[in-house]
Amino acid sequence: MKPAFEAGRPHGASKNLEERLEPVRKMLLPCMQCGTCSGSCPNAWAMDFSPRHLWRLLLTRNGEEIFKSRTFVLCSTCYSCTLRCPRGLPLTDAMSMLKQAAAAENVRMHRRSVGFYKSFMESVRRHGRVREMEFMTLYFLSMKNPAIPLRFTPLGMRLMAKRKVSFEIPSRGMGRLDAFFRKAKAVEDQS
Amino acid sequence: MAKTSLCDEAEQNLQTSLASFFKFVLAMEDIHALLAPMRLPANERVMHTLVTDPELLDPIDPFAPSFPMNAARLVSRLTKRPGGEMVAVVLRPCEIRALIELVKLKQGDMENIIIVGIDCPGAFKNTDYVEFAGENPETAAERFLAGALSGETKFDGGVEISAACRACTHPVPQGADLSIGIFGLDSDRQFLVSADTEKGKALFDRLGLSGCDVPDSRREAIDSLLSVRREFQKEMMDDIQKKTNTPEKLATYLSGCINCYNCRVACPVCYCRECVFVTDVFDHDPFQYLRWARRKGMIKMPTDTVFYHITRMAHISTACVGCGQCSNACPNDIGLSELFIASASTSQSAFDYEAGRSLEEDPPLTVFREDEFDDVVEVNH
Amino acid sequence: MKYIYYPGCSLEGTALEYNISTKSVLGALGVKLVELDDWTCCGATAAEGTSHLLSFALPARNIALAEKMKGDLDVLAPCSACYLNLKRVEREIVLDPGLLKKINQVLETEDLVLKGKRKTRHLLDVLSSDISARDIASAVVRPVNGLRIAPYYGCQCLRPYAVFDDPEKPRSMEPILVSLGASVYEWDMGGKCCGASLMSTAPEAGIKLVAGILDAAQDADAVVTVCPMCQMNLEAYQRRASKMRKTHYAMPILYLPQLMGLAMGLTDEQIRLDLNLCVPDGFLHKLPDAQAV
Amino acid sequence: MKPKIGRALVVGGGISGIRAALDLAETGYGVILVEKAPHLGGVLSQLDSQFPTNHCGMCKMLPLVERDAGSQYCLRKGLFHENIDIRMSTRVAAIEGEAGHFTIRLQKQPGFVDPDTCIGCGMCADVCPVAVADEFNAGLSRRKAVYLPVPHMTPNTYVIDSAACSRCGECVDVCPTGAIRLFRQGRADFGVLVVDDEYTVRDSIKEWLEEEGFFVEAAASGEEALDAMEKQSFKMMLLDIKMPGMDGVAVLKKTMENYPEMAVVMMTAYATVETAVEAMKTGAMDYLMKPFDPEDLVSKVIDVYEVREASMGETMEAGAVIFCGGTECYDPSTGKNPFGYKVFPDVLTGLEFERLISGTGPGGGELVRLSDGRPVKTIAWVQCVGSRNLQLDKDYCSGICCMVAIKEAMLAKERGHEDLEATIFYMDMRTFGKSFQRFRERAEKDFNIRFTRGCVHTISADDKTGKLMVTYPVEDSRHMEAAFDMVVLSTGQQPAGGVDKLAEMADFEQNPWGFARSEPFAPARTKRDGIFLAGSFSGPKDIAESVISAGSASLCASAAIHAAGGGMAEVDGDLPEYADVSLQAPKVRIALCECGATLPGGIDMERIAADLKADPAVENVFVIPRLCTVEGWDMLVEKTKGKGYNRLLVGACTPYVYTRRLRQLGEKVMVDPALMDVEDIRSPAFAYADAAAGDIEQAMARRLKSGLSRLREVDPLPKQSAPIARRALVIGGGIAGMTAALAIADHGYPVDLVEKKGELGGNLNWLTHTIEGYDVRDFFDNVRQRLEKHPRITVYVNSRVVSSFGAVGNFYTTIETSDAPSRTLHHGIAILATGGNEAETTAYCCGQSDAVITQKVLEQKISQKQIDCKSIDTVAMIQCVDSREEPRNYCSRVCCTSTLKHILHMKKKNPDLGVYVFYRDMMSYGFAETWYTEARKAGAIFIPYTVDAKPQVFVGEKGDPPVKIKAYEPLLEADVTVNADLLVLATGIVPALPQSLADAFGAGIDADGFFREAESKWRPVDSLKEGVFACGIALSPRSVTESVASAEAAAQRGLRILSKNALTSARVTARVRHSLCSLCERCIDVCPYGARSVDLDMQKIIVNAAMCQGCGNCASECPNSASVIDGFFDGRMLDMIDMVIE
Repeated sequence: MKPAFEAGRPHGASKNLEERLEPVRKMLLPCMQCGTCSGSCPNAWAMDFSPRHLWRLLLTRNGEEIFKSRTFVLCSTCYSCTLRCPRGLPLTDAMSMLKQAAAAENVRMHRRSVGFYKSFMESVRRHGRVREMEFMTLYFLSMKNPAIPLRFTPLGMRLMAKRKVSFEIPSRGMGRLDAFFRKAKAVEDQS
Repeated sequence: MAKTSLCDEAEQNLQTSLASFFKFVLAMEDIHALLAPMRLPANERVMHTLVTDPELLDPIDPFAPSFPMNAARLVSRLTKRPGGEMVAVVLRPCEIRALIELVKLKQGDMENIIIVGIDCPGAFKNTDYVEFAGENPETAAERFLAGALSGETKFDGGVEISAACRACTHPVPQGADLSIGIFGLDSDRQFLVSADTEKGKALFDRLGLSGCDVPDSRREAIDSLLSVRREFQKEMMDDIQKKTNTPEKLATYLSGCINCYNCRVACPVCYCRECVFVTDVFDHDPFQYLRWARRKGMIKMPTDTVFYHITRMAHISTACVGCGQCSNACPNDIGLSELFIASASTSQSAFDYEAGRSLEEDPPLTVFREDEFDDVVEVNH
Repeated sequence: MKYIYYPGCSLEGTALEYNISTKSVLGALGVKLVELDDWTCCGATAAEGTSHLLSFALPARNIALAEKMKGDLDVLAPCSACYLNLKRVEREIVLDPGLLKKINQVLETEDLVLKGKRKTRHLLDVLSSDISARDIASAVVRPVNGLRIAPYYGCQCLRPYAVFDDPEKPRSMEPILVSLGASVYEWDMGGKCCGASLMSTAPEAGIKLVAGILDAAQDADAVVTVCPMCQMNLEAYQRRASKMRKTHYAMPILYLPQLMGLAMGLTDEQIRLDLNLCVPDGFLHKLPDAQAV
Repeated sequence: MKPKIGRALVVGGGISGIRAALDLAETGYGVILVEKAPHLGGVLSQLDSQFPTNHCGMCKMLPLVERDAGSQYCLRKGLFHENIDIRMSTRVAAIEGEAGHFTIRLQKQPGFVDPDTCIGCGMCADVCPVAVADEFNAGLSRRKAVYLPVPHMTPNTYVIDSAACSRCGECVDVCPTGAIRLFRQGRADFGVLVVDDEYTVRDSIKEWLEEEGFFVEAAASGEEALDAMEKQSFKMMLLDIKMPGMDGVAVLKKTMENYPEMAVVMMTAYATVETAVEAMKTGAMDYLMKPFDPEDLVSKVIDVYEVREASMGETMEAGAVIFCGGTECYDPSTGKNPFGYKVFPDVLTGLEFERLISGTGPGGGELVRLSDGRPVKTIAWVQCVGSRNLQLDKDYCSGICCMVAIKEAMLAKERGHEDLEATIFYMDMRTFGKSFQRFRERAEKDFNIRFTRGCVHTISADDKTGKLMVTYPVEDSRHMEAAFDMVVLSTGQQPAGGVDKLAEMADFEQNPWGFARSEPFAPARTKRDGIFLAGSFSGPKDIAESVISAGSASLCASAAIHAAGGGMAEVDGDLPEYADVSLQAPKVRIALCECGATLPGGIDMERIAADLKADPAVENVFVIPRLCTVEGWDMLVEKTKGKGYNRLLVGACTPYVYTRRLRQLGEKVMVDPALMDVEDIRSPAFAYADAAAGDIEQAMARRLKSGLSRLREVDPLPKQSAPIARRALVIGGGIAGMTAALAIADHGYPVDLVEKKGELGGNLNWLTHTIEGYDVRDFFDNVRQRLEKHPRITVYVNSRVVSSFGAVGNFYTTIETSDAPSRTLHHGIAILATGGNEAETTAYCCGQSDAVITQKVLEQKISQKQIDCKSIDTVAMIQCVDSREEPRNYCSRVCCTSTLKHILHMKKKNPDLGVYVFYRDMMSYGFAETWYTEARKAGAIFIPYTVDAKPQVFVGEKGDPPVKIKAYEPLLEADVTVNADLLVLATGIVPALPQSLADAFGAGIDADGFFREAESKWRPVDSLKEGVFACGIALSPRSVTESVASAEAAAQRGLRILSKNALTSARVTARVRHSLCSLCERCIDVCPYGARSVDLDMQKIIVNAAMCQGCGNCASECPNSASVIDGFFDGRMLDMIDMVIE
């Protein structure tokens, strides 16, 4: 079998991603590989690596493998793992940090979820509050995949029928929270 | 591998042949005395005799069906404390086994003895032997072997080999340095000498005996004898079980006991210097007897008879070799050997122990094993 | 009793009926709500997926607004995602003063300062702790006797912060349901995940969770929930779940205040069952009014 | 006996408290043993079986010297020792003063049942209407408000649970001996004054309290109140603060001046709370806020009343204090409770499980599901519940749970359903103690217990089968679900509740994990001189460790008392001289207690008396109406003053109640208490309660006659004693030996210390720091200097023991010193402290390359600065090299901690250093777990391996990395390769105790070459042969601090003996009647204490009476009673049996 890693020489994902992984790795150092996270995760069955396996990859600096997997994308932030982790590790936060890293570095295979979150935030930036229909439209646009919108259409129609959402063409221009978002980015980049 | 030699002197009978052999043995420079059953000059009774002059060995008669006492006790006396001189002792298998038990109990020592074991076809009770020997004690052995080696147990005058002997499954000596074998041979003249221990083999060589193979007939004869004995032993034990399986039946069985303690004196493995039953423990106040009598309205005197036998059973059943001397000694003909052989068989098998089998096995009650008799002890359950 | 009301985006959109019924029921129970002026989105789960700081700054903005208001009022959030985001700020800034500093740097753009003096409360917390089942029972005029209701809590009002209920085996809704006359449907899915945004980002995974919950609720008359995301997932994807499992789910998924409104005799306009996507006739027939007819 | 010079206070009556108390008592100190619960024994009173024997064995702690001073029966039943004053249901309220001279204030909780009068008949519990959960059975069963705290205590007296008791008084009415006082009767004498200006308030309070039986007066103003107090005496006042005229505070001040004993409770409205708080500084006892609930107010008054009337404060002096407060079990129902404890009935804690399978448990020991009563066929144990849990702020390992779980699984296999399956889910199986690894393997191989590595995370119920579904990860990151009938949670240990308060009161510190903090290298010491720690109070410990720590603490306490001028007790003289009656025929006087009128009707004591008189040994019989009263006792004293008899038999109730009092009686009437006895005639009276009076009388007479037989045969000869050499020999000059030598010498006894090498110190010569960062060298220098200066210690270096003979009290040992003639030392005790060394190895290419070294070499290189951590990139470490598999199948306990120590050191020097540790189970027990976490936090990667698939090591050629390690990584399901600059091997410890040395002292050696203790749990530093002890690594692998503890414990064991001028044999010892003896020597074989030998010259069996413990093995082995136990002579035993079955 090919070694999973060879310690003592560089390996892992691109430098940027590795840098982004570092704080997550540091956060999870106390992990003792008990697997409570995997066992508590409602979506572990759909993941290519279990959460425990993912953390092990992270700790052994196998970043490349991590971003090749969909494990962190499948986190539905139910906090079961965080609740149960005997080491008290903020595992849901760690998953989010991986999502953030993927978003920041635009990792291609995760563009669906990244696109989803980004579209949502875009809507928030523009209006202060999310407009669900606008956000969905942005999301479909970001995916550039005509197959995806179809999946939402019947539901969208039903919601519109109940007047719960209204169809809006996304508008460009100054957003309600532009300054807020810019500042957040600036502060975040600083540290 | 044992060394074996067949002694077969055409002109001599077994008796004379044996006498010559033992004279030869006693003539050895490093053997200073011989203890063996001999016909006594006065009345020709066969008793163990300590001989230092080889010329006096003619009346040696180890195969006489007489078993007045278990000679292990005699060997104990000879070896309990250092004696310095080497004695050859002629013993029946049950005597050897009793001796081994006594040595384990520090009541004897093997260092200065050469054990010469003999094949044992059995013996009569003391009174029966006197009857059988009658006017011709010198031919008693010959007459006896003629029948016994062909499987007879009953003899002229209605005398019978003792029950203990008939139930004995150790007719061939174990643990002897030299063994004299007669099973499966021409009993008129032949006997087989074999050496099983280092000590025995050295003597064997110095005696200049020539080697030979053990004849097949011997193995067959022993096997057939054993199968008869085992069957009898089983019947005997079943019978005793039926007769004594309740406290009441046991009391009835032992009701003839008069506290003479002959059985314990005769018993080779009852080694206490003084029996607890003759100490102050059982020296009751007169008030006590009356109190007992009052409690039940009557009480058999002497008291403590069943207790005595049960205590003896508890003390010696792991060491009992089944020699039958207890029955032999009982003035009131209580079948003690049957009872003791049966109880010994049970207790020895419970500890996976066999009295007299080996010097290496510690007496079961001196060995503590945490995991034994869990079901009886029920520790912590 | 008085609270600062933070409805959150969903309650203005897909969860409109939750918004309406919450206000009506609390009103009927004598609770005053003051809606937070100029509130903005809490960031939902999306902010976390993109920017760590934003995921704190967005909810913090709303808390800072609330801090400007008079009185010592708690912030009431009916939406579990909003609740958690606000709660997180409340808890984390205590542990990490550096974070508070950064948040306040961002809040400067809005002329706001976060002090961390407000407590955020979930609607269910307020209903079960402040109001209590006893008071609710006394407001019930048309008990929904005979209805077997499966209480569904979702994740974010329970975890990671165990504030008012057992995060593994929640029970806080049960006394309320009983006070309404309903019987509690025994199941152990009340605190399990509905899939949340996986329904959008990885529907093949999310739909299994939805179907699992619907399966477990099979013998209940309705599922009651306190989270817009859960409600949406369980309600809107029943068709797809049916297709996947080759079955036909038709389970009404009501917001808790909707069921309360029914029992308390509120009007249709105050409850807006018509906004729910799935309220089968069979369920309506079991309601006390229908029984009376 | 002379009053004891020194006295110590032991706080906590669990195993370590009992051990510490006994150690001190045996050494001759007085001990006050205080326990807050109503019974002794701590958690062990609930646990029947202990690993590794799976039996109890607590009795092995019973005193071995001066045995007659204490009880000699099951310690779980109770503890008696002349020198120990036991105070149950008592707390320590204050400790003032300094080491050697502490003033202690004790507070005893109200006792409603008089333990001296209660006869444990249980009639009170039968009528008690209140039932609550029984803590003895871990809540699995119910008990009454009046109850037996532990069913197997002796004497077993009832107590009342004050919180549960409704004070209905039913029990008071039925108690046959009038032992119960609810203090209701006294309420009418307890005057309460209610002072309030509002009529309705004072009137309603008056009414409520009068209903409860109190005497109440009301006053409308302060002036009225003061008047009332002049006229009448009150015990308590309820005083309103805000009153016109003289206000409450003014009244309080006046009252405190004139009646300082008055209990004043202020009554206040919300607005004046602050005043009320102020008032408490003036002397008010408490305050109540208006409006109040009548129940609160009434119970407050009852509390005050009961505390005043029934509880007693007491002030005592003590030279030292030992805290042995133990721990608490983590309660898994608190917090997030992911295992559904108390949700699913079949999820139990370990303690509950042990109660369930106990014969005294709720179901009589039957192993059934609590949910439906069906038999249990599958059980899972879940480890680390409430331990090793950062989320619960428990970053420590409880240390004992792994072994406890294995034991429980074995018990389940033994006692449960025949095809019961047991599975233990664990992360690291911490078998770090002596023999633990083999115990685990026995569980696996002989008991077929399954060990599954994996942390259980979810337990749910399957409604159809009623089973519990347990979900856990398997190593290749898949998840398995398995069904079990029962799940046992191995709950961890946590600091006992109230540690913080005790710490504040006694001024000791707590460590970061909340336990009491001990000083570096001094595990029993706190920062306050004279205050010591024992048992798990300072951190989780198993029994053996607790016993050792108790020994260590008692040593320290003894030293503190000694240093402050309190000497070791001298027990000479002053004993009452009783007349020698050995030549007189037994004449027994009998006293019969009629037990008031409570015996079943128709029993005629005179008839029994007449029956007894028929025995010629009976001198006289008289009847006493009620012995438990003062009058009754006086009557007994009166009636036993006359001459004409030489033995006394008392027929009364529970005999244990009287043991102590008989001694007093003996001194008064000058009859040796050893010739007195009490026979319980009350139990038969009730056992046969339905029978005819005549039959009951006979049953009582039978008991008395049996007692009569016993007494008649008592040997009246005085005890023998033999002088001893009050000097110690310590073999081995490592830290253990040095500590032991100092400890003994500090008590004034000379010590000879023999070291085979040319210098002292042993392993301290190369150790530099502990993992905590304490400096070993400073410590070593300190000890060495003290030792070398000590006037009572003689050090022999380059010396060895050639031979030794003798027995406790008098050993003669010959030692040989290089370049000097050999000499023989005469000493009373011997301590073997021969230590051990790091094992050598050739495994994993060790010796083939400089890049492969052992942990010891690494430590040396680090301390000699031969390693530059910054110049290397990667370090690999392999644990358990040649260890924990045959032939060296034991854990060396210290290696994992040293590994962690070195990792942290190197990571500190070079945070980027890659560290890879290949391990089987990380044995970071106790607080070392924190360092394990720290090592992970520092970035070390831990990779588990199994014995079947050990890592492969390749030593590099030129150009290659110096050493390459290949291994399988189970979590990544792949092989990994570590290219390292350095590979460090943890090879473990091998002992250095030569067989010949052990043989010379009659000590045993175990399969691995370590000292064989008399009993691994209860006598961990003793040899079976009295007077020979061991400590340090000679016992088993241990750290420096642990070695210190064991050395102090061994010294303490030795001091018990050295503190005596002579060793007095106990009354119950073996003797040989030489005239009967056949010299078969079977008795020598069966004597477990090596107390027998054969004198070949004299042809006699010799018994060393000081070593003999009177166990009776020899007597039962001896066929003709040549060997007898004094006091248990055959004739007497037969006679007693005979009397009982009459």
